[in-house]
Amino acid sequence: MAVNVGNDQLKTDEMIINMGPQHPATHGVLRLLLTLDGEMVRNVEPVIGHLHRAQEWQGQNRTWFQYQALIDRVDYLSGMFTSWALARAAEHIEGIKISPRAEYLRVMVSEMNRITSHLLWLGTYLIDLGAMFGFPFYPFREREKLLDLLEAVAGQRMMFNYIRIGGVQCNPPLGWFDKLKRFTEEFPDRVDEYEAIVTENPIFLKRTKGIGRLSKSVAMDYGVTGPTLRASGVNLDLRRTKPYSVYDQLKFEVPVLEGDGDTWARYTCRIREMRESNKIIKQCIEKIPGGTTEEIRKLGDEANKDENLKLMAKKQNSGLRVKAGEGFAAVESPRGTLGCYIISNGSDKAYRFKWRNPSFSNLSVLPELLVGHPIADIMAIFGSIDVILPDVDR
Amino acid sequence: MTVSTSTSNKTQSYGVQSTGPANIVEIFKFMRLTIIWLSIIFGAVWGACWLFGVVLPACVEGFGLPAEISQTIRYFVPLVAIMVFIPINAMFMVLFERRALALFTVRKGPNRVGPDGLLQTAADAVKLLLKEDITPRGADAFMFTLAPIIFFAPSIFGCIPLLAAATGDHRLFSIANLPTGIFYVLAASSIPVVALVMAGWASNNKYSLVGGLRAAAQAISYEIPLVLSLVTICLLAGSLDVVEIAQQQVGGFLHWNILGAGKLLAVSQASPITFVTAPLLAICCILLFWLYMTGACAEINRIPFDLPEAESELVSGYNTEYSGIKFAIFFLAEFTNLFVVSAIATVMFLGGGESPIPGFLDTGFFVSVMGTLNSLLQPVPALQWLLNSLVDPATLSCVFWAVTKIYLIVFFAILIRGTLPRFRIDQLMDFSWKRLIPLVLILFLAVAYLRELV
Amino acid sequence: MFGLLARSIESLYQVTRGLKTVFQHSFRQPITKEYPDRMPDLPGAFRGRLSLTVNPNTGEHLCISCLQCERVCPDKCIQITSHKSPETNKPELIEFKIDHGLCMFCGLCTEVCPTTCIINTNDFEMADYTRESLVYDLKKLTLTQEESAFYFSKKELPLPKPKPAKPAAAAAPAAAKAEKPGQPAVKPADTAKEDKPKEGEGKE
Amino acid sequence: MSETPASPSPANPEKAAPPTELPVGPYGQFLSEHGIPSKRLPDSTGVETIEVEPAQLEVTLKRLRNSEEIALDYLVAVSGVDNTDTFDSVYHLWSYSDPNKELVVKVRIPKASVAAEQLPEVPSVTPFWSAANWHERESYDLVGIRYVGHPYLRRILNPWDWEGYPLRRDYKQPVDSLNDKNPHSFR
Repeated sequence: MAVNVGNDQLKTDEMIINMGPQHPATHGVLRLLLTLDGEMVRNVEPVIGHLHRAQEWQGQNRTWFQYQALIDRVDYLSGMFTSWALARAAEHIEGIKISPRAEYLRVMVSEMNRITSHLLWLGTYLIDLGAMFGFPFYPFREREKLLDLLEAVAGQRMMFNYIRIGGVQCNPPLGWFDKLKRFTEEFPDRVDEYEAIVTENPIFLKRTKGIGRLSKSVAMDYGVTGPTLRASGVNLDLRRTKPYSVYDQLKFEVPVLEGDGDTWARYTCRIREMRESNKIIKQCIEKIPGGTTEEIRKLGDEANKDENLKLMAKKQNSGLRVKAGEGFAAVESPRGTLGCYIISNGSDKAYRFKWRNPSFSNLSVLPELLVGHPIADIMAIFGSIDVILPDVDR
Repeated sequence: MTVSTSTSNKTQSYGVQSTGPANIVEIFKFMRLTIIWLSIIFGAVWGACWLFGVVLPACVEGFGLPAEISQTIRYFVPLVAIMVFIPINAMFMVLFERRALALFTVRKGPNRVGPDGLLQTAADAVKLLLKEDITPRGADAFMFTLAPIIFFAPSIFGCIPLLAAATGDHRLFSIANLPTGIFYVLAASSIPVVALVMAGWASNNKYSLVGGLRAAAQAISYEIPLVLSLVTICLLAGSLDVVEIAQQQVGGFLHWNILGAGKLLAVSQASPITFVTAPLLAICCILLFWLYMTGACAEINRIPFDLPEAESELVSGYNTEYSGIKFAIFFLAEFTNLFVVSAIATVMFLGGGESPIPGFLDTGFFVSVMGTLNSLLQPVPALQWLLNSLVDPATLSCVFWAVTKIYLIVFFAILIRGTLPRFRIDQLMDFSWKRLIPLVLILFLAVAYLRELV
Repeated sequence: MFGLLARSIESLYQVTRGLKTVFQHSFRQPITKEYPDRMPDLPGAFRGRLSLTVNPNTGEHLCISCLQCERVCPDKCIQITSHKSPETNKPELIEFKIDHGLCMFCGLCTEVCPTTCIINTNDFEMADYTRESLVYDLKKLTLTQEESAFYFSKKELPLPKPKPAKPAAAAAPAAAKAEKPGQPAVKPADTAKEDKPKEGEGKE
Repeated sequence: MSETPASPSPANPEKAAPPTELPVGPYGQFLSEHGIPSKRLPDSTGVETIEVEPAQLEVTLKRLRNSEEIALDYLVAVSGVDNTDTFDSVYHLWSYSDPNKELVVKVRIPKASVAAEQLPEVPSVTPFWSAANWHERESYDLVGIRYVGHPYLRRILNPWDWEGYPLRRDYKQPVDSLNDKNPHSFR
């Protein structure tokens, strides 16, 4: 909703403000070159690259085995997805088939990671809107529990290095499935609590309803993906439309909101997605071949022989090579289509990497959304498209 | 350094934390901390006032100096009380706020400095005072220094008349009572906005400038409903004297202005119209209280109206460039302002220092406590004299209730701070000019009529 | 007018609901982890400081100087100095250095280690005043027998078989030598440093 | 060692493919029906890959995007590739409506045709497809392909005054960036 302040006769000078790269609400190091007329934004130019770490260059100069450990840093809030995109692209070229257990484990940890990412977004978004002191702690509390679980399986809280080319690294430790199950049971109640505080709050509605409308056509023109796109009414969720892994065996809905595509729609879309992810994890716990780690332990050596339970399709070592060829594979990360384009020449290093990061494409639509809004809405809109700056800058 | 392995980690527990029983321990600690701090604050203030208002004049007269001198000294007692009270109280309020927010956000809050974090904000204050005081290049140094002072000064002299009301017109403080006390307080409380604009402009920072201008716009808009709601209460009470308004509300919570100043009790068969008008008046007064709190929240820039310092938009608004002692003064004044508006609400709406239920912890109770203490101290006459000279049961009960109410309002403000997001500037203006001001004008007229009809 | 009233009441109700939810949280148990007072219980898979284990039963050093970890390390933060033992004709460890300032704790070295010698411990408190002191040498890296036993059980690693008697005897003096960072230990290190990049280039 | 630029790899990924002419795929068929010549390249893991001339790029993408039956309206990524003897600009096209449609369009500029101190030139698709905007800037920044007609072609990830194109095979890393301050570091 563009706010009309205005007496046209009143002549005012424009003011240029560099918002960021050091600003509490630019989520890291985005720099927005704003031209303001009073409080109204007249022009925006996003300046990115402050966090450029040459991830693609590093991929071309490290062996496959080494690079796997590095790519969790591309999008640090959803490291599982970057690993998964790389693994899928390489497996595509190599033609590896992953065992069902490994696929289920991948889906579980990724959905957990999706919830953590959305929870962090929820907390920081409310900070962006000014509810700084109470609410943001609640999502972080749940996120902490999930991160503890991810740490137990992968070894670290954010830099997982768990999904590998050819499978996953290891089985979860003992008791992990029970804890995850307990979490999935209590999590919907927690989401209800968030909604009780936020969703219908009149101030929140005023700040988000009708703000930052992103129409279907503009979103498609800019290649926007993820919840941001689905809130604008386009049904594009790779988990459903191009089912990969075992998503076609799981029951879940993809929330697609018809209508405005405003910030409130994006918020609702993410909240509903968290609930769906929770359902997916629940189903995975029931459906996973081989069952919990305890059951696998009971099987003993048989588990290693069974093709369905093998975690790694191929023995991994430092001399991992991928066939010559090129391939593009994408996964649905919390922010949208996370693609990885690989050209391999058969050596132990890739010839060319190209990451198709959802945040990169989503951020490019920002100037379209911001112009004509007051300063306060910059944060409401920018926060709602959920951009992770390392994901943009790589 | 030594290479230590954490072999002590015997248990392997990660993941879902247990949801234990209700959080009695933390709530108890919070209450204990509040009581200890409040005792310290009011002990210190009363001690200073006693020394200055009782002991010193007595000494002066003892030396045979004229009575005018001792009288003049007594005039300064309210000022001494305020000067002692404000810094300690602001320190406590910061801690109070942090601990309360910690409760709401399932944390423990500051609990390291001193027992249970009792001295955390004292340590913070020392740190702030020792920090380097920076004046940015290009800033107007004079204005930059003057702004925090102008911001802070009104909160000192503004709350002097409230002292008389909050202490039940104690003889040491009755000098501070003005016949037009509430207007004086309101006049004083509208000065700080000048300081905010000064701070914003003098900082040579665009964010600060926007913050300062926002502060001006917001303060002007919200002063109108704030003042009109108080004027309506003055109309209802028929007085501008805070002490008188407080004393009119004696006799339980039904007599408080928030419930129509006892008009609910005046319903009678004799005039059946009162069955309609008295509840209507009570509803009007509740709305007025809500209006006042809204306006006050905006006036002192608290969430959801903290636009002038909106952190996620304007970094920190007008105080972006401030550090060290100047920032400390801004910080101090902000919390003092919160205390002052809560005190005004208490005096104007919630019966000042009156007990909500007659006979519950009121003056009579404190008198009996004093009697017991007196009989206990019978063997030591010196102590007995000290006690009787120090403690006045009527004042004690008055202060006790006033402070309880004030801190309940502060607690509520903190709860709001922990829940609500922030308005946008144009919505804020809409809210004031299109909703609050018409409403308060309607209420003004309504109360003026209803008052006559009941 | 009526709609406005209804909306106002609805808004007030929603705000009150939010306030109530927030207030109810004050009766929940706090989730604060008082870290320095209470150490976190970390899972066995946690990737913390790198260390070298010894055989928990016999106390012999498990490193066989195969240089796998040095080769796989993406950050090149491991430096191994070894020489061929004249008696057994097998590589013998002289010095093992890890620059924890460069390490990114990816755990690749622990995966390739054939003898489960190098492991990620649960220790994460490595803050230090200089960068130099983040370079850990063999003495600092090697765990005691008890610590090794603890990690072997916690990480559920298979216990190593004791080596045949002869190399074990040879390893002991090497470890003893490494404990004194004297001149003789440094000189071979320098020569090895010059040799090493050639190997690396050859591989690439 | 990770700093040494990887030895200019001799193996072109396409070299392994059989040199025989590949049959025209469905998308190539569609394009030739509309009078746009295209050349089939070896599939990129099961996805049809075609090469078009730079001059034909704009009309190709417009046709693919706007036609009813093809509707490849989702430009996933634009990647610049420094191949052994060509500079490639690779367009990954998907469809919002039909998830099974995929196509990779490549534009290849032979290195021999690029003069010294000159950048290879590819027509920009940004004027009619905003999704390409930042991807083209990135490709220009890292690989050094000039997208002719781009409204705002300047460096995006690297600083504006950066020299060279980091993802080119002949790129030399400035020594400064390797300067680790710790003299005891192993680097």
